[in-house]
Amino acid sequence: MDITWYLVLSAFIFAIGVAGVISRRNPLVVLLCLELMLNAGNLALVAFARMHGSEAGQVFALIVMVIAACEVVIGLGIIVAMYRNRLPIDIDEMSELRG
Amino acid sequence: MSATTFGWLVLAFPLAGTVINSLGWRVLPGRLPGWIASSAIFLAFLSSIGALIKLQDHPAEERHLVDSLWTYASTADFHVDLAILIDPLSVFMCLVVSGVSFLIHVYSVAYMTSDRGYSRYFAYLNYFVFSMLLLVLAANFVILIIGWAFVGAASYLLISFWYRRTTAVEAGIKAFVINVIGDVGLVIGAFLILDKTGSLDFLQVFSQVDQTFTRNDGTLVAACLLLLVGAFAKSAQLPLHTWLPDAMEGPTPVSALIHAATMVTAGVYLIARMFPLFEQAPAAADVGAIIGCATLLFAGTVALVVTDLKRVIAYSTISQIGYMVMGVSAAAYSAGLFHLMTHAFFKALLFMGAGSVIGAMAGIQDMDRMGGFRRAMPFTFVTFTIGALALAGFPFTSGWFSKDEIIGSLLNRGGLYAVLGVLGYVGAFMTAVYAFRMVFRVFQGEQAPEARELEGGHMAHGDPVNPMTGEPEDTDVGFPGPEHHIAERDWPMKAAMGPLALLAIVGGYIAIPGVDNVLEKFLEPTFADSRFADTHPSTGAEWIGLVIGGVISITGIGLAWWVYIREPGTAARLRERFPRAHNFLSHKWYFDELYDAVFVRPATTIGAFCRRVVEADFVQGTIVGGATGIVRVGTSFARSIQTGYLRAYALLLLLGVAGLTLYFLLNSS
Amino acid sequence: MTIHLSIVLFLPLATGFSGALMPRGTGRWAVLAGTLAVLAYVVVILVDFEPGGGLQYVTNDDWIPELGIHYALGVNGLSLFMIALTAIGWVACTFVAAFSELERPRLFFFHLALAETAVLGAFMAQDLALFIVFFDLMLVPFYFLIGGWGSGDRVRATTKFVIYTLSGSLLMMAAAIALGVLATPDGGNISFLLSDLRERSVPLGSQEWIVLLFALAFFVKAPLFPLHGWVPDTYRATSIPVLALLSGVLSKVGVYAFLQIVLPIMPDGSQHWQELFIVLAVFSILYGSVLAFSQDNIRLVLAYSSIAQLGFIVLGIFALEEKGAQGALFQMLNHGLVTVALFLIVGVIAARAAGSESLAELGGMAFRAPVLAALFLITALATLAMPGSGNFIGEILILFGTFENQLVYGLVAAVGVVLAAVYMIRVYQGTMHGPVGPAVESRDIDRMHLSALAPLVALVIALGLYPNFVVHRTEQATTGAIAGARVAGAAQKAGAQETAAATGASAPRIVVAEESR
Amino acid sequence: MIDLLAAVKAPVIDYKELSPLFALAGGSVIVLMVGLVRSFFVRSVVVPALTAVALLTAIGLTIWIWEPGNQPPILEGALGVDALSLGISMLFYVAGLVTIVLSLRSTATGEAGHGEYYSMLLGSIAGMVVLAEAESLMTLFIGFELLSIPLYVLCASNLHRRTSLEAGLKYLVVGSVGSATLLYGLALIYGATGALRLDGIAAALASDAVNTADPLLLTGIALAATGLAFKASVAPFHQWTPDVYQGAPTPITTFMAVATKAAAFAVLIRLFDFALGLSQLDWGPALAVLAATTIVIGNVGAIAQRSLKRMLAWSSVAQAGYLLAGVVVGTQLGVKATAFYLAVYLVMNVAAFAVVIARERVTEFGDDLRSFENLGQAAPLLAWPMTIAMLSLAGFPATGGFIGKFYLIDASVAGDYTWLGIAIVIGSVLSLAYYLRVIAVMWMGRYEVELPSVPPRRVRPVAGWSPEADARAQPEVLAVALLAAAATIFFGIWPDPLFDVARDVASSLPSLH
Repeated sequence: MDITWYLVLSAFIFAIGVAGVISRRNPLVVLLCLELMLNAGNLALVAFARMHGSEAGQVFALIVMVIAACEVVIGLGIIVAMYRNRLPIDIDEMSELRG
Repeated sequence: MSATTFGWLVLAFPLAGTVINSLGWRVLPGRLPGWIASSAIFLAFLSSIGALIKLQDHPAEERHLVDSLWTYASTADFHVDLAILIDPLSVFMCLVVSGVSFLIHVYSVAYMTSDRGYSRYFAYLNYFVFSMLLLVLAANFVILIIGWAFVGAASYLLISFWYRRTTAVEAGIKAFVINVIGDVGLVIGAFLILDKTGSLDFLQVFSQVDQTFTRNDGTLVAACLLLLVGAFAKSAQLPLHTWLPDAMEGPTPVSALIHAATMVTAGVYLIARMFPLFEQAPAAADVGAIIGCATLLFAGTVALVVTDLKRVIAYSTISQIGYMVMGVSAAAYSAGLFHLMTHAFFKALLFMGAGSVIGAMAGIQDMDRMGGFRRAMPFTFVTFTIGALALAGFPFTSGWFSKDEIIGSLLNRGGLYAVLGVLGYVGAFMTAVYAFRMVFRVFQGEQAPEARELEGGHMAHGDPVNPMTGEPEDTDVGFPGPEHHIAERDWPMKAAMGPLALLAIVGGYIAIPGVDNVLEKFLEPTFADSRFADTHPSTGAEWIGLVIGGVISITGIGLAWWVYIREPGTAARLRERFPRAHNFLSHKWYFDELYDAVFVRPATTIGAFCRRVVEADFVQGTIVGGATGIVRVGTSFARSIQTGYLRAYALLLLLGVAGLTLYFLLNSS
Repeated sequence: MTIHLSIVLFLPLATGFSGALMPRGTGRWAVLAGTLAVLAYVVVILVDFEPGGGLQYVTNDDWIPELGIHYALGVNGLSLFMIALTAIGWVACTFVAAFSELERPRLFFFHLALAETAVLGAFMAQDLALFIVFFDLMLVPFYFLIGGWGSGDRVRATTKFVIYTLSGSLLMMAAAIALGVLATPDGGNISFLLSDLRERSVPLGSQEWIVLLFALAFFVKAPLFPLHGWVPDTYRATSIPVLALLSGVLSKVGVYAFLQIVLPIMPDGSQHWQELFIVLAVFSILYGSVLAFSQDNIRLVLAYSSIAQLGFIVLGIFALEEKGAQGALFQMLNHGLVTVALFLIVGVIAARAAGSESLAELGGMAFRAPVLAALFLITALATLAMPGSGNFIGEILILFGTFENQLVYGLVAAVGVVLAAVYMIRVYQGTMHGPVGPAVESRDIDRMHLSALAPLVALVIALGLYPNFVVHRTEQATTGAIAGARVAGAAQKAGAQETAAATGASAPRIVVAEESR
Repeated sequence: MIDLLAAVKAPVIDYKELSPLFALAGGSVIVLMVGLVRSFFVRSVVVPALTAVALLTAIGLTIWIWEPGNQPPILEGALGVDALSLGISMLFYVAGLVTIVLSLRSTATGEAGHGEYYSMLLGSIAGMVVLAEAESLMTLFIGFELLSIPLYVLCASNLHRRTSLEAGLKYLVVGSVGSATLLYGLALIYGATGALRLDGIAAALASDAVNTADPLLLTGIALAATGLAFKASVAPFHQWTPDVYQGAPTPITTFMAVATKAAAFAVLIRLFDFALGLSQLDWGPALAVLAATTIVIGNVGAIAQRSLKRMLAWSSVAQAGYLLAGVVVGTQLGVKATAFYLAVYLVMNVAAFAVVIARERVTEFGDDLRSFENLGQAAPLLAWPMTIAMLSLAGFPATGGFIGKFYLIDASVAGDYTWLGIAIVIGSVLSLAYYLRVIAVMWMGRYEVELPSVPPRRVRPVAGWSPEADARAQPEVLAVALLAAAATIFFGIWPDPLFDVARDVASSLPSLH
């Protein structure tokens, strides 16, 4: 069967994630958008696995989910630490390092 | 000992004198340095006599002895030995140089007594004599150029001997630079000769000239002209004469020795030495003759108006050398050299006289302030007058014979040379006039205050100033005489001037037409294969020439007498009458101004331009500044995109992705 | 006896290290002793060296086989006197420095020693990469010496100096690597050994830009117009003993490399740029001279004068004619000696004028300092190539060599000789003659400087008396060095289409010249 | 039951080849556990010691299983344990050891908890090893994340320093974007070639089944390249580098600077020169342009920095550009040059960072240039390593940096990328401006650095050290600095040992010419 539409969809999801990362200032939302981007990759993987009829891609997708979870955890941890330090929960505020 | 050994000795003694005096400047007491130097030169003189005797032992055709110490430099076709050439010409020059130098050394022993740089002075003087002898003894072009440059350096050192006088310093650098110009001319000329003949040794080159070059061959003419550049720079011929009058900044004995008797005649020697080349390139020779003639007229006119005593003599030197150059260029070699010798005698004598007058005037050289020194210093008066007579070519003085021999042989060759000869007579007339202008204005006429007081004996002196600029003298370094004194009372002065006065008269009797011609016979081997070896004016013709010359000089002297003694106001009236002409002459035909405008100013302007514009704006501004500027821009760009905003980073990252992807897709399809 | 160049090469470094570890006061003497030992060893080499013996005392081991870099040292006619110059210059300057007050002396003398090793290495290296190693290594100690012990705006000056020089020499490194790669025959191993590179030939097209990059590096170092932007600042900021070495010895490394490396390996490329380089050289002569006599600071006068002098040397090299190359090499030695002497003298003068080096404030020193004046006079006259000095022989050979094929440029260059007279005499008079300058409290040269300068001046005089000592020992090397380029030139005259053939022909020719030594 | 088990076809597991990984993984677990012990001694001494033991074990095992030449992948083609991966893993281990030593007195360890800190370190190293050994896209991604995630934490481990947290967050977000991109790229490649194993991809490209101009493949390559380039901080994906390097605790910065880059280049080599080697003509020029851009951007960026850490960060960007040149040419020589330079790069950077740590712990200026003024007199033993490091980074002879650059230029010229060689040269010239400045500040007395002066930021000495205390109070840092500097000089004069390793490394990719 043709997988083009799956790819288009995954591309869309990826793009949405990108747009979110670029446009949103709330770290939590940014983390969500990162999830979107990763899962776009997952979708593509699964689709291709289906196309090639090999399960390797699906295994890959499973692993990626785990990894994505880890990333989010770390992100949340850092955000908590920021909160503890009375730092504003705003990505644009975190721009002391520059130049 | 062989002749060449004597030749080396001739060089060795003055060099030794130099070394002793320069190393012993702290220890040698009183006049000792002077006597060391003088004896060194005297020994050199004896050695030259030795060389002369030994040389005469050889058969005439073998009187070209070359001896080499070691290979100086040798690579490819460039091979030079440290070698000297002993032949009649070089021996003759050695005799004249060392002889006159000796007398002048003796004179200096007294003249420079008051100077603080006593032993430095004699070190320089010996060094000069050494260099001059090296020049005349050189057996190849490179050694010649070395000697050539050495005398230039020596004259530089002696001109700016009183080195705290700004005038002396300026004169020094002027002389040095013009001499270097001459050196460069020689070097290039030497190259052309080496390139064609493949050798730098005189004898080899001369032997090949006729095979290598056709008559008036372009390269050869060019080479000869370049040699002339060197000769003219040294001998202060047009247009490279401007340094000589300024060179009078040096102590008077120096003017006597270097800038009258010896160094300035090096050009004459060079032309004589290179005669085979010039005879193969007559075009160049004619240029030489014409410029010589032009110079003698030009210098004569200037000498008529200049009021600085030493400068008058300087211009007369320029003019007399004009005669010699004219003579040797016209193949009258022995005549030219004869005049070189006699001129050395009477010109040295004149300078010595001038020196003692200047001593009396405590450094003042302006004739307008002199007068009536006849009774104050009779000896100087007598000897100076003798010198003037010889210079004027008064009958039966040395100058009479030598000058008219040149003119005679010029007339004899006819054509262009005849014209030059006639002009020579014009020059002779002017010579007579300015010679006695000096005598009358310095020794006759109403007495200058100095003269009057000095007759009474001693006269004290105020604080000394430089007569040229009026700036106070630096008594540390010394300057011509801290106070007025009658120099001639110091015996070495008499001892030097006496013999020269004698020579100025009898020096001419070695070549009296029809009677004898010792000099020409002696020089004969050198100029044996000259084309004009046997073209001589008949004795009769020569005597006619001598008579004409005598008449001219007497009328000239008479004119001078009329202008300065009989009708004292005449000179002033003439000045009022022709102010332009007078200005033109008294500004020495504006040569200095011309060179200043043509060379000096532009050079300095270019220098300033390069410093301000090229260095600052191009090298530093454009190259350095441009590079750093570009980097600065890059830096500020890199920092400006480094905003610290996370989202901006993500954006750029994704833009990068897009760009990369785009490239791949476009590139592949 | 067998002579090991490695000993000469690393002796200074060793003494430098030991000196750095010694107690404070004594380090300098160790280094000074080291330089003296080197000088002694070099004298032995000079005596033992066989004229026309080609490359001698060869050491050749693999250093980095992976990159084809060898630790190859050797002395031939070209490097012999450059090494001598280095040894002499370092002895003189170390001596002067050792007697002067310095802060952090051990560090200073360590760098000085390191620098000597680097320079010696550059002159001895018989492997292109090794040469580059030493060529760049030189910069490190000099960066510290200028920046650490200089005066005024020293840090900017030294940074500028290093960046200028390194941007040249790094480009040269790229070019050298390209040369090595291109010269490597298929299946052959890359090698930077000069002898290998001479045998292997490189296509003309590549030769051209490679030569250009090499020239860039060497012209910056020399320096030649317009690559001399670093000169004024650096000369102003550097302390005298260091400056003497910088100007006297370092400036020769580049031009030396033309003869030792560029011309033999890339004859056609060099021939291709001959015209351009000659023009640059001539322009530098005039430009340097003109600026030299429009400067007020003595150092800068000498700085620009050495631009002019180096112009002469480059001119001689690229006349591509025996006399010219011979003269250039000889002139390197002469100019090195007189420059070292001159800068030491400048130091003495400044010490007698409250540190002032401006001609306006100086003058009239000669009376109270006659010995100083005499030394200065002799060196100054030698510098302006006064006949009777070695410089004259060098310059006359250069000019003669240039006249042979490039008469016009030669004549223009001859103007430079006159200008040299102007600016040198100007400096001499400005300091020694004329009315006493405001800043001057003149006393004569002290014993220490005298004992440093007298030998140098004596050497200058000696070279004037017997230049053939040098010429004889170097003749064959220089002839061999330019042989290839001359053949190339002839071939080019014969016709462009044969040039390729000539490349083939020229390479063996040089090899012959090499072996025949 | 039995036959059921027998029915399960488990892959062959080559424990020998995996042993270093086990050492690391095990080590990290043990360290984590021991870190729970309350005693300060145990936490601050035993834990680091155990970490070091784990790393040393890994080193030993690596040497044990060292085998040059082409090795067949293990675990069904998941990991390729060959000289390339092993050789570069060595760099990770060394970097790890160095980081341990440098961290001993760091406040970060305490704040993050010793056990966590060090086990994260080991975990990250394990990730690097996996990444270097990755023979399949899947392991590649796992390694990539296993390397990154602990680093995110470690960057933020100075929990009370705002900048540290900022660094962590930035690294995390931008990093995740990068890994997402990488993942998408890998997916596309997988889709285009139908293989996850690199050798499979290579085979597919070799066969006519896949045409190399397939947009799917090319987009995939582009995205994957981005992801890896990001980790190697290649422009224009470099922007996180300065901020993160400056914000993170300096020992971690050191670790990232040397180890992460090595890992990234290991995988770049494997992916591009091995898997995609055939389409080198397609991606070669693009990467070359990236390399050139990186060289320029990195150097000009570094010129205007006062903060040493930031300056070194920018310079590491530039160095990434140099290294990339070795990958671009896609030849044995290139691989060798890259591997060699990675090793040299490690020692010279370690030397520099060690000195920075020693200074920032005792001065109130932190890592600002000002805290290095007159270090030459104050503490020559610190000044010399810094000087040597700077000279080596600038590529002066008699240092490893010179040989490394020589090698890289050699490679690029030999690979017909002469202009890239020239770019390296120009980059080095630019770099002089800031490397020499550091030396000048240390040795040449007070002088005004013409730089945009930042508002004078008084920072608390990082380790809470008293300003009186000086380098001698932290001998281990000094020792690291001196050792690294010595190594820099040593490799500059006697590089042959490294060359042998580099040769082995390259030998594991025989497909290259």
